[in-house]
Amino acid sequence: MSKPDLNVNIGKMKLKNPVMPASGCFGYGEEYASYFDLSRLGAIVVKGTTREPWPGNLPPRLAETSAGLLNAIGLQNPGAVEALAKIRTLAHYGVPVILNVAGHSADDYCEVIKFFAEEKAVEAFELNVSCPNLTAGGMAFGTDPEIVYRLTSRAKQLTDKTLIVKLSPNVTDIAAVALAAERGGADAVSLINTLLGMAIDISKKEPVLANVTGGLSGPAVKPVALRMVWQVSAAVDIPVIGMGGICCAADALEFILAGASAVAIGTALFTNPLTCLQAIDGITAYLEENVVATVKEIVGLARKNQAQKREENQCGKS
Amino acid sequence: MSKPDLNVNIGKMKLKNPVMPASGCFGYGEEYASYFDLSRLGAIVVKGTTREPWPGNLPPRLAETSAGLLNAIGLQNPGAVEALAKIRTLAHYGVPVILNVAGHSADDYCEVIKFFAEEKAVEAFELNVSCPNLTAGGMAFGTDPEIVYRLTSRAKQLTDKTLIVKLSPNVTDIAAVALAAERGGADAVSLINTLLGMAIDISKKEPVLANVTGGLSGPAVKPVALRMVWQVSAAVDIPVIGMGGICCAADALEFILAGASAVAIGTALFTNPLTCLQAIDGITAYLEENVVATVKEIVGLARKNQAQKREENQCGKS
Amino acid sequence: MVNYEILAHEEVAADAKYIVLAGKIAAVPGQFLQVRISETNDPLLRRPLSVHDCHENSFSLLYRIAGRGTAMLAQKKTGDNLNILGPLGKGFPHTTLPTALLVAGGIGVAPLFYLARCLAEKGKKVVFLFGARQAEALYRRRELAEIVSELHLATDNGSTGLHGPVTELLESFWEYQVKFEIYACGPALMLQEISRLAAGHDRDVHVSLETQLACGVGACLGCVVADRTQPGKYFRVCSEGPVFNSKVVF
Amino acid sequence: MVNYEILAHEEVAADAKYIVLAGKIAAVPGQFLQVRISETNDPLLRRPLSVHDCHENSFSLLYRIAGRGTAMLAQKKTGDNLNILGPLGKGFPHTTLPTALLVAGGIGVAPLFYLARCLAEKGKKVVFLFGARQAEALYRRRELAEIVSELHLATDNGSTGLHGPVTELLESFWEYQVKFEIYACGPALMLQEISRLAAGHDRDVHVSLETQLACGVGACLGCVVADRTQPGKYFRVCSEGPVFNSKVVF
Ligand SMILES: Cc1cc2nc3c(=O)[nH]c(=O)nc-3n(C[C@H](O)[C@H](O)[C@H](O)COP(=O)(O)OP(=O)(O)OC[C@H]3O[C@@H](n4cnc5c(N)ncnc54)[C@H](O)[C@@H]3O)c2cc1C
Ligand SMILES: Cc1cc2nc3c(=O)[nH]c(=O)nc-3n(C[C@H](O)[C@H](O)[C@H](O)COP(=O)(O)OP(=O)(O)OC[C@H]3O[C@@H](n4cnc5c(N)ncnc54)[C@H](O)[C@@H]3O)c2cc1C
Ligand SMILES: Cc1cc2nc3c(=O)[nH]c(=O)nc-3n(C[C@H](O)[C@H](O)[C@H](O)COP(=O)(O)O)c2cc1C
Ligand SMILES: Cc1cc2nc3c(=O)[nH]c(=O)nc-3n(C[C@H](O)[C@H](O)[C@H](O)COP(=O)(O)O)c2cc1C
Ligand code: FES
Ligand code: FES
Repeated sequence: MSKPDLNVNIGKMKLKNPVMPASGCFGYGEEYASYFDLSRLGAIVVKGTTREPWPGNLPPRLAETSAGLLNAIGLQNPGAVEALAKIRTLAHYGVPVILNVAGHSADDYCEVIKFFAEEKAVEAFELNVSCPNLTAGGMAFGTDPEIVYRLTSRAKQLTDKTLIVKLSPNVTDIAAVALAAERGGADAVSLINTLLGMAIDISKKEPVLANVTGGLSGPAVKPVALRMVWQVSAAVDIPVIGMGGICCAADALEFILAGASAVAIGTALFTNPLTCLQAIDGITAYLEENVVATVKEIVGLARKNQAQKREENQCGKS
Repeated sequence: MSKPDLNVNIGKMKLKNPVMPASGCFGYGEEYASYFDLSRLGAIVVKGTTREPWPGNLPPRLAETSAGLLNAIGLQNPGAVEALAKIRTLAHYGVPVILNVAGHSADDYCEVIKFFAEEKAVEAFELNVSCPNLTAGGMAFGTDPEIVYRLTSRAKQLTDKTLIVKLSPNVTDIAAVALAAERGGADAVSLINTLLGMAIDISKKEPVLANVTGGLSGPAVKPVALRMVWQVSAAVDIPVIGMGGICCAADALEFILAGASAVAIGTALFTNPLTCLQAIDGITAYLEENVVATVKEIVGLARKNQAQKREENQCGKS
Repeated sequence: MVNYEILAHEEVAADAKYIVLAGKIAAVPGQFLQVRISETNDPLLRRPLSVHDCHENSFSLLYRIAGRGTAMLAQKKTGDNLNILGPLGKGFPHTTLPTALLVAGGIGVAPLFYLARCLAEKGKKVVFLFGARQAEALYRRRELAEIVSELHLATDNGSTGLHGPVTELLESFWEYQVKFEIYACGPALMLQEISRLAAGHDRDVHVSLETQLACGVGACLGCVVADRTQPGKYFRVCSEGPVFNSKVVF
Repeated sequence: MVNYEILAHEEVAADAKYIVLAGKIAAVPGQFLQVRISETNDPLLRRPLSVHDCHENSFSLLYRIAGRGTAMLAQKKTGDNLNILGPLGKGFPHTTLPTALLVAGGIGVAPLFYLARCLAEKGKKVVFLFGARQAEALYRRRELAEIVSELHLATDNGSTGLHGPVTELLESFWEYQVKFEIYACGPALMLQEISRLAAGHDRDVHVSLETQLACGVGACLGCVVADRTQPGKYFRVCSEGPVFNSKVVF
């Protein structure tokens, strides 16, 4: 048998495998370049980037929780000009670069897209409308489907590149937000960003994070992320990039079986920088064991099996 | 110094300490009675109870996750008549019993309240409008402030007992739902119920739970629960009962410092049935170490400290 | 909830270990213990393991390394403590009959070993049918041979005993003249098959079931199996079981 | 990411341990290692520990049991493996001066021990000021005494050396005739005080800082401290530090 085919398409991007690092956990690639061969990645997603440099939040910015991590980085980034220089150095890896786009307002996002629109080094934009450490009028940007729809449509008009909208899990109905992004012209949605959480230092009797609240990531959130990928992939027709707590190939496969066409790995990199590579190898091994020729065949397979089972049960009952 | 005073009031209830088991994790008390002296508890919260017996969901109903537990029990319970018999046997512990009330419709809830309204063995009702394993019109009951407001008002008219509304964390704005409950006449709110999650069995290629999705509880959810207690206790004037992942006194104290007047412990009991007692002892020790006379003094203390710090920073800046 | 010191911890096969703990527990055969694997929150839940044997001042467990929790358990060393909740659940029911037929599949031998010893000590004739994939998974069969009256083996690959499923060993016993009680523990499919065969001969079997547990004491309603005699009713495996009459669960 | 075998693991005080690992690492003094505590997801993050000493075929760590992670580390036994990422960060800068003053507070001795050895081996005069709450927390002071030119001790409770803070020991040195480099590691408040005193004499100090880390390699921007010379700018402790010039961080 020949090696399983791990190719997936996200919008106009052709990825040689469905595994990428998650935004904000991989900088602009430079820090992890000495740990493994970045050319093996399906894509590289860089840090949330704004037009001008952003300082980020006051420290402390991190708190460890049970199987999770709270962060309140506040989108510290060097701004579009310096980011571009860093991204250009990634070109020789031959891996599509996805630019995570951030801002305070719709105009902010559009500025970033305009800046990179003609830039070959960037293949796709991921609109981060879901950073829990920023607020727009009291509530995070990405919680209102209408705002997400409008921002996506505006962004779509500015670029022919692949447009991904990154969804917030801090909502009642994530499928509704995903549908709004799709309607606005998104080529894909990615989820989940972090869950809004906090921690309190009982000896100091105050919040651990200077920002009070932070975003929860890591294995703790995996069940919630997986449920949302399941819901969203049932609702939209565009591809879903799944993430939230993936630590190994088995976790990645749960997301793919739930309906994700590709996956991103964030927090797990901090414990094991090789997680992406191990996930790629593990997915390959799984496809071989299950005699499946292409990873595309198992995208959403758990849903199909579940639907079939339900039908059988229904028949049995009637 | 005399022993710290652990008394708290929730509506008309006077609790001798702020620690209780969480609904659904303690049955009707009988199973844990042989493990410790139930009379030491601040209150006993019994399983979600409906007017008629409910069978619950098909198994498998459980899946373990990283520092968390997914359950899809589906509110299996013996119905009001048998529940009452069980609750009466708890009377001799001299601990207030809180009845967790469940149903498919507003009428269902009202039926249960009417049934127990004159029953001395029950001191309070906790309206479980947040079970993620049940849906009313596609979306869980407790996600719509208006529905919560109406249900609370109706329930309030049926009983003089303390009325608690248990909130769902699967919402964009939990404070809005809490305010709706308060407006409807709730004496307290309790939170969080479980986060909607799922798990997939990659060898069977289907969801682990027969119900597909389940409710996530345990230490994994603590940061989210704590953040919601912080937000809700800032928004409402009624007491907040905090829960979600509490495993020890330090965890319980985080919730109290965030603004909870009392706390409930669920999943941790499965690993350590003595968690409630150890939390009571640990809170007592903490108050002694910090030379605080009553637990009431530290309710929301982290918020006060935080507000003060912010003010100082503001002054420094201007 | 008591800490017990590990007196011995031995490999019985590449994928299974036998652990002896210091202390006295009042367990009947078929009961289980909720074993805490880690003091951290991962894994969060205790792991249920059957009482494998009981002595004056010690007791033992036999477990297969099935996943992460049991793999971590396998790392524990002599002298370490194991935190245990139990004994829990209802054990195998007593029998007034002089003969008992015990059927184990693989690690299903764990609770049946203790049952065999207790029945033998009461002077019953214990016929033990033991099947597994291969000889290595006929865990502790030598120690078992010393306890029981008859030991019949079967393996899927024919490496020891009958080449075939343990259920084939059963066939000759339906014609048996004396009455006997049947107890079984093993994979769900094996139990189902035995129950089906037994039902064909109008017999029932005391089967010990495994489901995913959380509390282990009957409080959470997570571990249930359907009551086949009453639609919409469930049994809690942890507290109403783990031993059930095959007729009510299959 | 490499597994290193534990060759020795000793208590140096009730709350601190010293661990020797087999293997070669190319670390300069002041660099640290990200140590994996558990193979499970709790605790999730690695724990940063400084390189305490380096030999031909081994290296060592010295750590205080500060919480859950270090308490779990303390359970590891000789022969166990420790999974390590690193060496990471920038170490202490070299000095062209012939004399170095090293100031440690409690467990702050961890990275300064290796620095002291390297400086001594280069023929520098190493004056070591070591303060702690009580004598017991002057970890490995006997081994240190064999390396340095001068060792001055101070304890908060007066149980050994000067009765008072280590910063008091500093005072006499400002009048010193020869020029010297200053390196310090210890509690934040101590470092701040030393920096303040040094600034008063127009001197700067190379301080090694501790913050909560996640990635340890500069990718997550979680571990930052403010750059006092540029408002709104931050340094990453893990990759731009952990050693900084006191003037830019205090
Ligand atoms: C009452 C009872 C008594 C038991 N007695 C024994 C015994 O004496 N010896 C023994 O080796 N095993 C026994 N088991 C099974 C044992 O509890 C599981 O093998 C163990 O919990 C698996 O934990 P793990 O972390 O190693 O595997 P996990 O990583 O949790 O899971 C590995 C695999 O086992 C499955 N699994 C997890 N928990 C259970 C469970 N409770 N029951 C069945 N499958 C499960 C998972 O779905 C998965 O497929 C018993 C189970 C019950 C309910
Ligand atoms: C670059 C660097 C080098 C270090 N070198 C050493 C060393 O050689 N020896 C040594 O004993 N310690 C060293 N530390 C500190 C050590 O990393 C922490 O004590 C350890 O991570 C605490 O983990 P824990 O799980 O035991 O405690 P936790 O339970 O995580 O926390 C216990 C207490 O320590 C605090 N804490 C947690 N992590 C850190 C941290 N990274 N820095 C400061 N405080 C923290 C917590 O806020 C809490 O108050 C170093 C830290 C850094 C950043
Ligand atoms: C330290 C940190 C920084 C992050 N920064 C960003 C960011 O800049 N933009 C973004 O869209 N998501 C950001 N995220 C969210 C991650 O990309 C990812 O959605 C989330 O962490 C869940 O995945 P994980 O559990 O694998 O980490 C950040 C997460 C972490 C932990
Ligand atoms: C097995 C199980 C059953 C539950 N049943 C109920 C219930 O009947 N009614 C209810 O309001 N909450 C129920 N809950 C939610 C808990 O009361 C609690 O809100 C939640 O588990 C978070 O707390 P914990 O992390 O301490 O478990 C249940 C939780 C679990 C784990
Ligand atoms: S495991 Fe909780 S009822 Fe059986
Ligand atoms: S710990 Fe991630 S940047 Fe320093």
